[in-house]
Amino acid sequence: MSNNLGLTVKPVTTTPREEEARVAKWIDSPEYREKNFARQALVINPAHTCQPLGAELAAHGFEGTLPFVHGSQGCASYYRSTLNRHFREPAPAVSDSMTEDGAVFGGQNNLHEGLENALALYKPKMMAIFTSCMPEIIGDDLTAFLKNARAKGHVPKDFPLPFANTPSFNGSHVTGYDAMVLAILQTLTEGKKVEGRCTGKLNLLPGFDANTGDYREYKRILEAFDIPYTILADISESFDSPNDGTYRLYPGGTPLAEAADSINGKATISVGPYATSKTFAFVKESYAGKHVSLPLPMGVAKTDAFLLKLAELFEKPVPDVLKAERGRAIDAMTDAQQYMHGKKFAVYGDPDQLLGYVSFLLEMGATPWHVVCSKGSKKLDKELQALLESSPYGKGAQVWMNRDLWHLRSLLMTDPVDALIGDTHGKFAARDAKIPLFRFGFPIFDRVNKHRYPLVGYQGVINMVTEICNKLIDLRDETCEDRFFEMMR
Amino acid sequence: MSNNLGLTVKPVTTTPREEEARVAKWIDSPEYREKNFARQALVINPAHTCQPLGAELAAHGFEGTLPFVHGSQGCASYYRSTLNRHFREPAPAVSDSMTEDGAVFGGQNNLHEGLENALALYKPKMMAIFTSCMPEIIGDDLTAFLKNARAKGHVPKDFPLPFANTPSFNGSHVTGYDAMVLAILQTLTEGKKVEGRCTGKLNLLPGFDANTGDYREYKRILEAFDIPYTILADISESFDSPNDGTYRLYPGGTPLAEAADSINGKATISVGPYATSKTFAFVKESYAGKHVSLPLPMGVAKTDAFLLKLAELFEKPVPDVLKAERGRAIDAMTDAQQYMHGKKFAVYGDPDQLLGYVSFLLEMGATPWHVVCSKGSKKLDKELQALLESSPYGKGAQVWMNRDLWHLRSLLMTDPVDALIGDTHGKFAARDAKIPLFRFGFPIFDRVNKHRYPLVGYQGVINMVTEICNKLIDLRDETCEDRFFEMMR
Amino acid sequence: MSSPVKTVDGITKESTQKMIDEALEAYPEKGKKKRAPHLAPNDPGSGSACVKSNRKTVPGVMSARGCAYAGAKGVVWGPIRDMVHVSHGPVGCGWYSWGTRRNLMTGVNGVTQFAMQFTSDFQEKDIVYGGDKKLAVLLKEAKELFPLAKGISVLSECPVGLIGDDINAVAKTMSKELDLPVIPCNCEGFRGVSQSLGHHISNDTIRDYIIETREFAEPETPYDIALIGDYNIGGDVWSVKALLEECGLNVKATWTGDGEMERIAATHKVKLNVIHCYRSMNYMCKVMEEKYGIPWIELNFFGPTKIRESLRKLAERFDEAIKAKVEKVIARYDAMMQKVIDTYRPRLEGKKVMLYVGGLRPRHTVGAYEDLGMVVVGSGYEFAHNDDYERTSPEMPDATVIYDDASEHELEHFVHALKPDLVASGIKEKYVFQKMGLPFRQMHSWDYSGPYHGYQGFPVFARDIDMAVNSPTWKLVKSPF
Amino acid sequence: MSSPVKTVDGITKESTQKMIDEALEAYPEKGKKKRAPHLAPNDPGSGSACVKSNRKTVPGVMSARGCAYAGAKGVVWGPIRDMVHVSHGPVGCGWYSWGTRRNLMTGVNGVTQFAMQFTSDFQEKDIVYGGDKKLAVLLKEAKELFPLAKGISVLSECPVGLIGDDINAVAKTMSKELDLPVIPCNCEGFRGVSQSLGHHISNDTIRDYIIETREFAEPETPYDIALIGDYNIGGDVWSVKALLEECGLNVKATWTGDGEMERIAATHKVKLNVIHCYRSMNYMCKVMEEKYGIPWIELNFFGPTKIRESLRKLAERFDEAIKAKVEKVIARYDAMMQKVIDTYRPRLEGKKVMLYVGGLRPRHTVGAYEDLGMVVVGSGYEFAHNDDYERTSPEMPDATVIYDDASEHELEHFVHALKPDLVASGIKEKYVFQKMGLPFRQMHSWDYSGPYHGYQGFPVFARDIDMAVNSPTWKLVKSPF
Repeated sequence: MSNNLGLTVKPVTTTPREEEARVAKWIDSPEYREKNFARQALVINPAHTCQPLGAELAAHGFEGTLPFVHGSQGCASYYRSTLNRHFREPAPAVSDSMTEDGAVFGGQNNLHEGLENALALYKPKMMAIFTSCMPEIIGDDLTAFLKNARAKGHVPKDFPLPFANTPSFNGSHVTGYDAMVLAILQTLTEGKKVEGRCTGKLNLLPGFDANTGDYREYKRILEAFDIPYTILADISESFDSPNDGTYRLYPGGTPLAEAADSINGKATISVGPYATSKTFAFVKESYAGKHVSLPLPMGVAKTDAFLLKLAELFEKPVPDVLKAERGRAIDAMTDAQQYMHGKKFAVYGDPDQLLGYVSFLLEMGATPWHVVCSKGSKKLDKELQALLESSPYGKGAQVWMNRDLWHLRSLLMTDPVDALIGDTHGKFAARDAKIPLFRFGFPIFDRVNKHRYPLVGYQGVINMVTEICNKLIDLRDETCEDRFFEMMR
Repeated sequence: MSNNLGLTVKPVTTTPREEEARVAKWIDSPEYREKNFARQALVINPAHTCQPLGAELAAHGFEGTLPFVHGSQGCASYYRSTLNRHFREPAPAVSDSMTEDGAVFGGQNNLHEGLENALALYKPKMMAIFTSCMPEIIGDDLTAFLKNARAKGHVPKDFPLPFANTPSFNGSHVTGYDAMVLAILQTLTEGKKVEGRCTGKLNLLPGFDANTGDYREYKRILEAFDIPYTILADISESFDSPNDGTYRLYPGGTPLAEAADSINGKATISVGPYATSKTFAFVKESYAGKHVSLPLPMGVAKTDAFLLKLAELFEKPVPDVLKAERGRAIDAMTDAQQYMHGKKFAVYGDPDQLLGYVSFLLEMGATPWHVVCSKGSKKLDKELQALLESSPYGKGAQVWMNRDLWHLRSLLMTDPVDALIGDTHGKFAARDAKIPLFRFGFPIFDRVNKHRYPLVGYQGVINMVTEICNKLIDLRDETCEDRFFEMMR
Repeated sequence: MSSPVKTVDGITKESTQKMIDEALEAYPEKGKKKRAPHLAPNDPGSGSACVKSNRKTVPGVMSARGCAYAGAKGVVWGPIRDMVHVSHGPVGCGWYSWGTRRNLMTGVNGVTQFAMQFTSDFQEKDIVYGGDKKLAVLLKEAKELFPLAKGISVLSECPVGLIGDDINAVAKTMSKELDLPVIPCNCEGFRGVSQSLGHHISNDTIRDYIIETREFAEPETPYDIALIGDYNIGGDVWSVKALLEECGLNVKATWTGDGEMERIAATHKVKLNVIHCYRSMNYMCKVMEEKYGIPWIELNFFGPTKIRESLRKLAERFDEAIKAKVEKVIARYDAMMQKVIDTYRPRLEGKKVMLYVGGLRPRHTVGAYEDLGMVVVGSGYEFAHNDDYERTSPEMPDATVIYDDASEHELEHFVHALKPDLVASGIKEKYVFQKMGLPFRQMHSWDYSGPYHGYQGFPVFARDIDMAVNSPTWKLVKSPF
Repeated sequence: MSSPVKTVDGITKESTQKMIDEALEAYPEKGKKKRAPHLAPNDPGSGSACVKSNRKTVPGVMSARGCAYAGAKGVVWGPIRDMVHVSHGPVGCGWYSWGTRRNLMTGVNGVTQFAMQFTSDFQEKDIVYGGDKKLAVLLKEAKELFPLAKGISVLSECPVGLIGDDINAVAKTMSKELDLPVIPCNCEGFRGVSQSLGHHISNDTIRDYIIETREFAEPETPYDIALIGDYNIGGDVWSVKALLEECGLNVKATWTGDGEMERIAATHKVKLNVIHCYRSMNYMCKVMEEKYGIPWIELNFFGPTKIRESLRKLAERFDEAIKAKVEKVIARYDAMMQKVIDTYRPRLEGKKVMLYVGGLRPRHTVGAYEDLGMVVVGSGYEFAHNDDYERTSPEMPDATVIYDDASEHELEHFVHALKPDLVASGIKEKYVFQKMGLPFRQMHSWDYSGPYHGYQGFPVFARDIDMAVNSPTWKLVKSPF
């Protein structure tokens, strides 16, 4: 008998149990870890995805904006499903469904037809265009295509069509987010700068953040300060809209006029320096007012810094209500510190979030023992190292830059910790290591409402303390011998 | 050899393993359940405690108020410790340390000396006096004692000294709460009613509620409506005060002047009908304005009713922000209903809370299979029955009135459910039944921050959905075979 | 399965056409023209498909469709549990399809089962210089780190085909070097019009690289069959396999749910192929019929009515012993299923359902809803072909709307017009309709439940449908203020 | 244990007396007069107690004290694991003392171990008509529902003594009827001035009803001892028992941590009583000494220094074999303990502690803190007697403040003046001091940790003290705005 591979036909084999057991043990070993860390080409279970997903998230953050994927329709389906699953909310977006002929003739026809149809069917106020791989490889010239689209009347002349080049073979969802926000702000603010005008507002760049509660927390803080603000981009309503029996395509989002006027703001703060680096560079060079880049306000110190900066920029005292909230967060921390003190954590996630987790853990006297970023930079590495070195509880902790969750698994099996912090994708490693996974970050596919509870600000501190400590106590209650099962904890 | 019992001296015995195993099996049996339910005199693991604890909680809810136990000091220590453990907060209170001679001569001397010392040391604006067993049995006449105290100058003539008779052999912490609130309001409002005056405010009687988040939620709702209010009694700050390095004896509490003026309110709503029945009767007969008794706003329907009543009483539309919150709660429920639908719960707690749990569970399509109240009434029984009958998901559910947690254990072992809702004291029964315990109610001794997350209002709905569903998913993830361990849930 | 033509009160060809026309009004002329042939009232009498299908998606319409890669990785390859499936190209495609299809698997993760995300994570430089060398290195690494993997599939993403890499050559070389089947699958996402071409390409790849490379170790019997086109969503394969074995048959291979590469490779030795998802696997059934003379039979395992019909149809292919067993099985389970129906049918009688899914579901599940007393008032596919619609027509009531590659705009319009009690579609539609206060079930993934196939599946299906339709949460959607 | 007199920089008798006087200023004249004798600078040279104690609490001062019932139920009886302990009277007392003391127990809950809340739940009518009949009924019910219970204690709450019930008579009758020891304990909360009388009453009850009703089943040895006054908080008994057994001794009974009624009943047969908590159990040690000639020895199992001293003191009572074992044990553990000290002492050196607890802790734990390099700058008891303060004086540094039955006002004042780095007291004090940003450990209950006794305990203690003192959360208390 023959076959195309030219292989001899052999009988079906069965892996012996002992062999399975041997390899199962081996993959947990230090020896395997070494082999695993020697990988050069194969990536296994990366904790990041590609640029367009981030671009779509950003696009949803603007009023009446339809995300528009220039590329294959399958790409769009993937991004949408991911957002659906994480938020348990609709994620309306279109693509221009490029196929093989696009590869040959370019995607202009698809783009033009797509724009016209989308405009007619979904009546957006803006379409935010971003690319997936195909048009990037064949070299579609979006500037020209869009000029032609307006010229040919597919879209009205003044209809905003920001576009971002977001090939998947560059960066990650975080840089794609940055690119799209940048493109939108460039488009909307063009020609809007008015000498001498000041909106009096704060522009806040949250960066890639898929927790709608965080956005609401920023708003609550700014409202407590009585600081007028524009969040760029505001997904809080887009992905946490009420269910009142009516489906709305475009709930919430930053009003376009406000976004346009943001260039005349009093100040702009980025709280996602890694997720808005290009946007912030543009802001620095183009925007009126002050420009400040701060770390994500996660944990007490970083939240303090955020509030102090707000107070300084707007010459207002920190409001009493926030002082009281700080005190309540501290109260929660001091009351609960013993449940986390000395515990070792492994953490992974996007750069800005990672710095936040590490900062919070150190404040609680816990050690972020393995810090893994699957798409980072030397700068991030240094900043994480410095943060760890700033606390005695960072002693012995290691940063693993550009490592994936299969590396993480080896770390967990050979150098165990008490718990893991990260997104849903870490659940297999956590199970193998028999430790809990605290689902912070993106995406979360397997729990409900996680995106409704902020992790930033003092309320975020309380939420993290609550979730982590109560789960650790749950585990103690569930796993202890009868004689150690107690009423009080 | 002899001994006082006149028993023969026998060798020390050891219970054989098999005997232990046999009895362990037997206590889980239907046969045992029958014996257990035949109990007439012995109470085992009751889910309620005595009146004075409720009285102390109420007292803490007023500005500058020192709870004062007329009775044995040990009583005061017990109440305080319980509140400390539940809230992880201070609970400053004194007693007049009655001892044996008090039993002979009455407690007047202790009371007078105690009032004088407490006034000097702790400088309260009011002392709220309540009794434990001893003075009630010996028949101390508090009216006379307090008159004498003022006459002798132990306390200033106009210093408010409300008192409540709260013997432990009557009612429960819930009725003790009622008695103390009543006494305080009677004292403070005496002579304050002004014909024709209307404060324009709502008086809210929350009833015995040891969740500070609930109070904050009421406030948030009322502020959203722009309805001025007085909460009687407001423990939210007393038991959730900031930690800023300064200890304050009396943080928060309802201002005394406001409480006094509450008699001239525009309307009074009780949302704890079982926990404020005497107070509400007093309000009905003495207070200006409208008087409304509503169920605790737990679950959507009961929250709707609360908001509708507010809208009606104050002739204001339900604010958009609360409409949106309602929609978000509904969204959380529809998204997560499949994790709770058809699940059986056992629930126990105080009357007002029980009605709330049952209502919420039915709204989610879950069945409150065993509903246990260890201190209830026929009225409560009927109301629970009617609630269960109002939904197809109440079919088969049973109400167990005046049963304790040892009865509950028999129910769980012979007629199993998926989960238990109640306070910390149910944890042993839950462990034996191998089901999770959702810690709602009072007291919670073994988890952190539970009192910071409201269970009332739409936010309460989201909190309950989140906690219950995510724990049920946790359990699925933790207990399933590898082949059913999945990325998505 | 020739049932009489069903009808639905109030639905006529005219009413349906009117609804379609109204939906089309919003389109620009060109779009309208393209979309119109894909929407039609059902015409069971005609004996043919009433809509056009398998055409390019109209740009900009918010389609639910995926791509060839999705059809290859997500559908066909992903469920083969003992192979390492490399998403070859940039990081995203593999990441999105990681753990998101619920094709359950036995085995030990990372040891004998590889439900992970393997990718070559192309960077700019790989685009510029090509990825073939990187591929060779990563194949070596995979073999070293996962020594019990029975093979490696290399699933091309868009860039691979566009930059001129030759994965087939690399696979050939590395197969030999590693002494391990390395299967190249040219399933770039830009190929074809939907995930459907990915199925076809994958079938062809199995034909070219896998089938006939193994033989079963155990002796042949007349009852050897393979279960084709069942992906073990929520455990479907386990339910159906147990059922077929109870009927006396030996299920030698499952394609590809909880699949084993070597058993798939030996499937040319079975006596009958039983196919569930015709769309994604008919190609290989036809290949095996032509090349090895293996007959195939298309069955439906949703709901007792269809299962009964299917088992009898299956029994016809075997001897009296099997027929007797099948009747015994039917008798045993019919009684159990009747209890399920007695429980749920009174709660679901007359409720209307709209379906929009893929594969076999838009037609195969109709009977199961009908077992529960429900009426299917609209159905359609993301990526069907003409033969799918031909098979759908007789299952659906007369004049009900059929939609191919529906856009969200169209679905919304039909739902507003038909007011179904349940919409059964995918994750991208779920929250759209739930926001309208409409009960919804994800019917690609069984909404995190399952199995729905076989007798084990029907009680789960019935419970889930009841739970969705009758959840008291829906009554709360309308606010009293 | 006669160590040289210790001193603390900056603390003199004058400075301490000044601090005390300032604290007293807030009192009315009568209160001040009553409180003054309970507060004093330590005077180790005097050889006697420097404060008055065991007096009635001053009304209205916010004392931390409990009552006789608390001392009986919570301390002495509660830990006896195989008895049903009935809180006889209204519902509250038993409820408050249910699961709130951390006296851990082996056995199966509800089967051979009864850490539950049993109460007669007095109602108005029981007050009016008396509770004796109800008691008889509930005793029968308890026996029926808990057949493996070795006995039942009846612990009177306030009303019982006031309404003239005769629980002793009921117990006597029912003991016979049920053929089960029913032990009446007249520990009404109004008796005495603190929990201390509850201990005494309970000791007397053990003397009157329990001791000498059993004998050990196994043969006597010269190494038979009992561990007295250890309540197994967080597992203390398990730690010390293992240690004593490692030294070659047989721990025949533990009073009452993880205690068994029959072993307690047979304790009159041991050769030596080793007592840890002198306050709560010295009565029975004296009774056993007088009645059965059993010597007793008071030991301290906190921290390596005191453990070493204690073990050697203990070895003196036995033969060379035990002495040799004890030295081996000390040598083995000293090395381990040194590692603990090396880890934590650098982080804790010179840190100041204030203690306010009960039982033995205000003196016994001093050495353990000193092992960690810490200085105890104040100590006091809730319910001590003169003999406790006599024993405390030499342990505490000269001139440090000693307070008896301190009020919250006084503690706050001392803390403001002394600025300790750690306050070690009870739950009622915990959050008061934490609100001041002060590290705190609950030292009645080991703050949900433990054990702290023995060599197993010291590493836990050291870790916990470090965790409390050095938690980075304290640095966050001061707001930058």
